[in-house]
Amino acid sequence: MTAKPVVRVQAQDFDTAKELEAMTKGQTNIGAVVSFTGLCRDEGGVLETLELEHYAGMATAQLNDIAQQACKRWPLEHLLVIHRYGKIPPGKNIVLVIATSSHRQAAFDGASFVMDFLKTNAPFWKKEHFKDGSTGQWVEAKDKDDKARDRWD
Amino acid sequence: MTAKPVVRVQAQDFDTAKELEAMTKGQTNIGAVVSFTGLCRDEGGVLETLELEHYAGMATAQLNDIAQQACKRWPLEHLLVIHRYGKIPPGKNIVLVIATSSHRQAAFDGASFVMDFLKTNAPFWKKEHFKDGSTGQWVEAKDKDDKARDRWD
Amino acid sequence: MKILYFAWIRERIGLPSEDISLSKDIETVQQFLDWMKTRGENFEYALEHDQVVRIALNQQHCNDFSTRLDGINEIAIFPPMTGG
Amino acid sequence: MKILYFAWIRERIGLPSEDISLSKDIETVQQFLDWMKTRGENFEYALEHDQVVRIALNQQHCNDFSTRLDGINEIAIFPPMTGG
Repeated sequence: MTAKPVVRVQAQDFDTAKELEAMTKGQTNIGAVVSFTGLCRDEGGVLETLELEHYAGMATAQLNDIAQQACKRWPLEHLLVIHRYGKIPPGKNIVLVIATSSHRQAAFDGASFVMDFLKTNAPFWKKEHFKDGSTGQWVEAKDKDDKARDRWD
Repeated sequence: MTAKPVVRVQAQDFDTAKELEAMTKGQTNIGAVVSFTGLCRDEGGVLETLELEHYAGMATAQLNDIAQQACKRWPLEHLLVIHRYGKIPPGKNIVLVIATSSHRQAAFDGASFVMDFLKTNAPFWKKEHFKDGSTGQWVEAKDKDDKARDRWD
Repeated sequence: MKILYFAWIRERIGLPSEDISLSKDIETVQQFLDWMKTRGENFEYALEHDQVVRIALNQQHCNDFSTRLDGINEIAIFPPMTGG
Repeated sequence: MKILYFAWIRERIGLPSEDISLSKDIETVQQFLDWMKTRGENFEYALEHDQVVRIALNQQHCNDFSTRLDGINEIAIFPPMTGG
């Protein structure tokens, strides 16, 4: 079974619960569903909002590419990837990945693989705006994110 | 942060979406939420129902033990484990694990670890009842489940 | 001693549980299993393959059958688990 | 050629995008970047650290700066990505 992944790049919020329901409702041959939701953290209360800049055309293309690679590597039934852009306050959703499969390890690995590649390869950039009104800081890329991606080689 | 895991062993169904919402609602410092839902497969349409036998006292104790190990190994904010017993028709929930953390890898690993240990160490046994009325077959344990557990050593 | 049986081991033995006073000669898990197999064809059949017999003592897995039964009041016998 | 800038590279250059006719002497990504740095202090500042400059050609990552620009009509310049 090769899933046809669904990718959405959008400003508006999503609802993890509803997306999960839509993906599994009425299905009787899915053994495993793994969802990953990435949320905006308040960084100990100091963050006012996180601004996500993106390269529109390429973002969708890259996420599709990553999702298709995941579908080639693991027997996934469904794969959904949603990534938001724009200003996101603490506690709100940034990214969602849902993978379903007959096999639990495929669902875990598929979702984890998408997140690791998305972090380093999808053209999004985070800027932090603080409550004290200080100018936003661009979030720096982390070496450990490169390592997380490279473990799939 | 050491999460105090929540474990439930129950006959009644659960709602992944509601459990996810309850775990994250109003929280502003969770970065990553991973959920795993295990569902009953219809095995190509032949399965009538899956019967889950369990050793009641030990099941709760074992799941608590596994969940506490996960909380020691990874910086989890919350960890929920629900495992059902009794007769479960295709498409219905069997097991749910939700792990939240500041870090995506901790949330993925925590949930995956719980599932791997639960498969081999929690006292549940599956018996398949088929639509043709044939006597149930006890599901056989798989070597690959032992291997999945042992990779965490 | 409370003895519990699960899954196909329960079905082969034909009982979910028993309350038994064990002889004082039975000091370890292995001695207990050896004695169980002498209790009749159903027990012999249920326990014929040592490698698929799992034991819990007081609701804790026991992987070493030389473990002594001191302080134990509940023994469970079951096949490899298949939950999740 | 459409040129796009993102995140702090965009801020340092002071423009989100440009439409430029590149000289025919500029045949590779490296030559393009070398030329860009000569366009003023803002470009020099934005592109000063080669190791944090990422390039996409026609919306595809380009990891080899010796890549030729034949057939390319969109070049994007940005720092390492931090989505997810």
